[in-house]
Amino acid sequence: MSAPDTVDRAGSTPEELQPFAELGLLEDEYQRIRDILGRRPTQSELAMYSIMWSEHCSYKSSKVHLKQFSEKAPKNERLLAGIGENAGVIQISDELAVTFKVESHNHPSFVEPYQGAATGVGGIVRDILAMGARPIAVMDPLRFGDAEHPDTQRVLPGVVAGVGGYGNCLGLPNIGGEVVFDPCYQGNPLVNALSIGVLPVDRLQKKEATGAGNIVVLLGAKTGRDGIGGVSVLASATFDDGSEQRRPSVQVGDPFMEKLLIESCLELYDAGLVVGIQDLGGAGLTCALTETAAAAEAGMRVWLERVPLREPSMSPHEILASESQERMLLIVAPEKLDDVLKIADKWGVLATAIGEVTDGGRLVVTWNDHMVVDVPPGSLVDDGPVYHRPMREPSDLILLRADRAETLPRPVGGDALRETVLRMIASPNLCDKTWVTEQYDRYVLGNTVLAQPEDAGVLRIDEQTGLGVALSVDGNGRYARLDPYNGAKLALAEAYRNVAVAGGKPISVTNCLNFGSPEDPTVMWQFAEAVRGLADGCQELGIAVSGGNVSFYNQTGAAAIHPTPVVGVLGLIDDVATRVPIGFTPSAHPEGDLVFLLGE
Amino acid sequence: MARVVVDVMLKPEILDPQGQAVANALPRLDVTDVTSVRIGRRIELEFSGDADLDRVREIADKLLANPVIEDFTIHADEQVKA
Amino acid sequence: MARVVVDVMLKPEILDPQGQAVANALPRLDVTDVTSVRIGRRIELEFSGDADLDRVREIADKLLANPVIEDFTIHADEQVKA
Amino acid sequence: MRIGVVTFPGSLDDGDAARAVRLAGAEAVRLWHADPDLHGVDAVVLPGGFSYGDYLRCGAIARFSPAMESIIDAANGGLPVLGICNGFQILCEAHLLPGALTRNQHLHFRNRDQWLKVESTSTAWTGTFTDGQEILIPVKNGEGCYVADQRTLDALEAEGRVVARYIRGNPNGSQRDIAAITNERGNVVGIMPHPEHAVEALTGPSLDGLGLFASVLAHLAGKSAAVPA
Ligand SMILES: Nc1ncnc2c1ncn2[C@@H]1O[C@H](COP(=O)(O)OP(=O)(O)O)[C@@H](O)[C@H]1O
Repeated sequence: MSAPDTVDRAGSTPEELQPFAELGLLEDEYQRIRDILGRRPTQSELAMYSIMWSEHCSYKSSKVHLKQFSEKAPKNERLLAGIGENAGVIQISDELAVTFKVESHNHPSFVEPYQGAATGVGGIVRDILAMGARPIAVMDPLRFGDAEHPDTQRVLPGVVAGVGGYGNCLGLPNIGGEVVFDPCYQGNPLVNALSIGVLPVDRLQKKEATGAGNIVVLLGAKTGRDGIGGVSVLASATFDDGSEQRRPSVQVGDPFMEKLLIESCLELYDAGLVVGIQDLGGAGLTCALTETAAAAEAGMRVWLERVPLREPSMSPHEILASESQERMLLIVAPEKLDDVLKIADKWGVLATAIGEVTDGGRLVVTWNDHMVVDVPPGSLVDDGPVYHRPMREPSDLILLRADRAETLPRPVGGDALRETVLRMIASPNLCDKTWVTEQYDRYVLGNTVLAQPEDAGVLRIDEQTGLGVALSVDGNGRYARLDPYNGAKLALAEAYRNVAVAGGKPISVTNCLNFGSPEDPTVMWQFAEAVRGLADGCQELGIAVSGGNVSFYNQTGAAAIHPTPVVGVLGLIDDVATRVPIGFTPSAHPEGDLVFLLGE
Repeated sequence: MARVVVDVMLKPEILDPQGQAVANALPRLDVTDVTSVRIGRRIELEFSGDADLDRVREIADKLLANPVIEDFTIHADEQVKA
Repeated sequence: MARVVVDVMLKPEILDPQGQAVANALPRLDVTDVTSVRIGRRIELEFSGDADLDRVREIADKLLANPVIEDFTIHADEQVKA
Repeated sequence: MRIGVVTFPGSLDDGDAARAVRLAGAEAVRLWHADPDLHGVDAVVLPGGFSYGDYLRCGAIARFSPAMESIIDAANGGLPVLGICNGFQILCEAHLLPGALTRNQHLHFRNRDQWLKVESTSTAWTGTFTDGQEILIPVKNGEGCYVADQRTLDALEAEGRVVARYIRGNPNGSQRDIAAITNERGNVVGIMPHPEHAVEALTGPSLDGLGLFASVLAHLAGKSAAVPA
C-alpha cells in the first residue's frame, strides 16, 4: 500500500497541486483552508474540508436566511433542543418528549430509486435515534414527474418500494406523506422523509464529545466505499451530462442492521453508558468526528486503521468520507467501555474503540502511524464560508401571475360539472393513493390511531393516559412558484389545519426546503422569499420551527424544479380517543348528522 | 430451444446485507470456515429458437440487472442444449 | 481458498411470480421469443481452506434452500480455483 | 396463565403480541431468541417482523435459534404455539407446519384490513370462534403466499387443518385462499394476518384478533372443546 499524504509531507511540499476545484471548493475557499492550517491540507484534510464546506453540510447559501426561524420564533418552554441539533425535541408532558424532523434524499433516489429512498428513511431515523428517542413512525412527502412519463415509471415503483422496504423492516408505521406529480420534477424527483420519536425527558442525548480520556466508539456496520464524495457530488451538484462518470457508488441500506442499532442504542442510553452520540449520515466519520469534537470545544485522537472495513484496500481519505449506512459514533467513559461492548454484542452489532477525546483542541487522525489529519475541528464545522448570494425576482413571474384561473373555461350545467369532477378525482394528483400506501405497514407498534388517508397521522404515545400526537406534512410547489412567500405560508397553514382538524393542538414545525441552484439569483430569491414566508407564518401562528433541512441544486440542466418548501406540523392531543377522523362515522349516528361549512 | 442463464451479482464494493446475514448464521450450524457469502440472482431464460447472446446481454443490461449496483455474466446452459 | 456456488431455484411446479413478471415485460423490449423465465438465487460461498462439497450440500439442504419448494445444485467455481 | 412472546433480532410485532396477551387477560413473558429456557410458559407466540432481516428466506435463519430448538421440542410435546406472519414462516421453516410462504403473487408488500373465515375451531387457538365465523384482521406481508404440493393441500383440507381462509379477496395469491393452518395435533397454528393488530377499537379495524388469545386461555383452562390428542 502506498504511503498516504501526511501532515509532515504537506508541510514540506507546499507547492503540490491539489484538486480542490474537482472537489467543489472555490479558489478562495481553498486559500482559507491553507490559512487556517498554516500549510497546504493533506489529501485527507482536503477531502474533509470539501465535504464539510459543501452546501449540503455547511448551509453556506442558506444560513443567512434560516436565521429568521430563530429570530422570529415565539418563546417556547417546551423546546428542549432546537435548530443546530440533529432534530428538535419538544416536551409533551412532565416525563415525555418527542423529536421529529424531515430530510431530503432527492438525488440518490433519482440515481437508484430503491436504495436512495430506503437510505433516506434510514438516515432520518438515525437523526431521531441520536437524540435519545425511540423512533415511532415515518412519513414520506414525494414528488415525481409526469405520471405517464417512462422515467416516472422507473423511479416511482422503486422509491415507494424503498420507503416501504426500509420502514416496514424497521417496524415503523408509515402514517402519512404526499404523492404529487408535476413535469417540473421529471429529472429530479423529491424524496423527503420524516421521522418522529419519543423519549423520556431525562434520556435526551447530547452530541458533545466531552471529557478528555473518554473513548470514541464506532457502532454498527462496517465501512465500505459507499457514496464516497456523495455529499459534495451527489447532493450539491446538478446532473448534467458530464456528471455520469463522477457518480460515486451508491449506498445500500441494511434495515435489519439499523433495527439492531436502534435497540442497542436505546439499551445503552437506558443503562446510562453514553456521554455523547452522533449519527453518521452524509459526510460519514468526518462529520461525526468534527461535530462531536467541535460541540465540546475538545480535541480528539483517532486511529483510523481500527475502523472495521468492508474493503481492506480503502485509503484514509476514503474511510473518512465514506457514507456507509447504519453507523453511530459514541463517546464513552473508559470504565464503561466493557459494558458498552457487551450490549453491542448482545444485539450482534460491531462496536470498536477508534479513538479518544483529548484536551488539545485538535482533531488528530493517524493511519498506521502516519499522521494524516491535524485540524481544529471547529474550523470544519463552524468556520465554513457563508454567502449572501445575489437574488432577483424571476422575470417570468409577471406573466405567470397574469395567467389567472378566472380565464379558464368553466363547466356549464350538471353534465359538464359531473364530467369535470370525475376527471379531477381520477387525475394522478387527486386520486386514491391506496396503491402506494398499502405497501406501507401502518399497524406495527400498535399505536397508530389515524393514518392514510386521514388529514393527519395520529399516534398514541402513552397507553395509560391516551396522550398522543398528530402530524401532517404538506407543500405545494405550484403555489410557491407563483408566490414563494405565500406558498410557504400556505404549506404551513395546510399542515397546521390538518393537525387541527384531526384534533391536535399544533406545537412545532419542521421543514424541508427543496430548491434549484442557489447560484441562480432567481432561485435564491425564491428561497429567501419562502424562508421569510415560513418564518412570518410561524410567528403569526405563534409556533416555532424546531429543525429541518435544505436541499439545493434540484434541477436538470438550467431548469430548476418549482420551489418546494415541505412543511411538517406536530400537534398534541391530550387524549387520542378524541381524535377526529375524516368522513362521516357510520356507527354512531347513521343518519341525521348536520354538515357545516366553516370559513368563507 | 435454448436456455441461457444470466447470473446477476452485486458489485464487489456494494454492501450485501443478505450475504452478511447468512455468513453470520453459519457458525450456528457449526460452519466456521466460510469467510464470505454473496447472494445474487440466477435467471434462466428459455428461448423458442436459438438464443443470441448479444441480445441477452442487452436484455440483462436493460431489465434483468441494475447496472448501478450489479454486474452480470451470461452463459448458455449446456444441459438443455445437449 | 475455494469458492463454491449454490444455485437455488424454485421447483418447476411452484409458481414463480418474479419470473412471470419479467416474462411479461420482455415483449415491451421487443423480445418475443422467450418462452419462460425462472428466477432463483445464486449463492457464492468463500472458504478459508478447501471446500468439502458434501458439507456444502448439507448447508444448502438445511439453510440455503427450502427443500419444500426449492431445488439446488452445487459446483466449485473454477475461476477462483485456477 | 403465562404466555411467552419470542423476540428474534428483527422481530417487530413482539410488543403488540405481548399487549394482545395482556388484553386477553394473561401475563406476557418476553423470551429471547438466544435463550433456550422457555421459563415455564404455558404457550408461545412467535410474532411478526423480519427476523434476521428475512434476508435469505423469511424465517430461515430464526429457525436455528436456541429458543426455537426448545420450542420445536415443546410443540412436539403439545405446547400451544401461535406463529403470526413471520412466526408462521418460521414454523414452516422448522417443519412444525407443512408447506411454505413465498413472495406475494403481485410482488408487493401489502397492508390492508382483510376478511377471513374461520374454518376450524378445534385448535388450541380458535376454540372461542364459531365455525364459519367471519372476522376482520389486518394483513401486512411481502411473502405471505402459502404454497404446498397438491397432496399436502388435500390432506390439510381432509383433516380439517385449514384454520382460516381469505374471503372477499385473496391478498397474496395463497393457494386455496389459505390464511392459517394447524398441525395434526391442533396445538401449533400459523396465521398470516395479524390478530394482535385487531385487539383495540382505537388502533385496529375490529376486536376479532382477541379471539385467538382468548381461545388459548380457554384451552389452557381446559374449557375449550376437546383438542384431538
Ligand atoms: N430549513 C430548515 N429549517 C430549520 N432548521 C434547519 C433547516 N435546515 C437545516 N436546519 C437545521 O440545521 C441543522 C443542520 O442540519 P442538517 O445538516 O440537515 O443536520 P444533520 O447534521 O443531522 O445532517 C439541523 O439542526 C437542522 O434542524
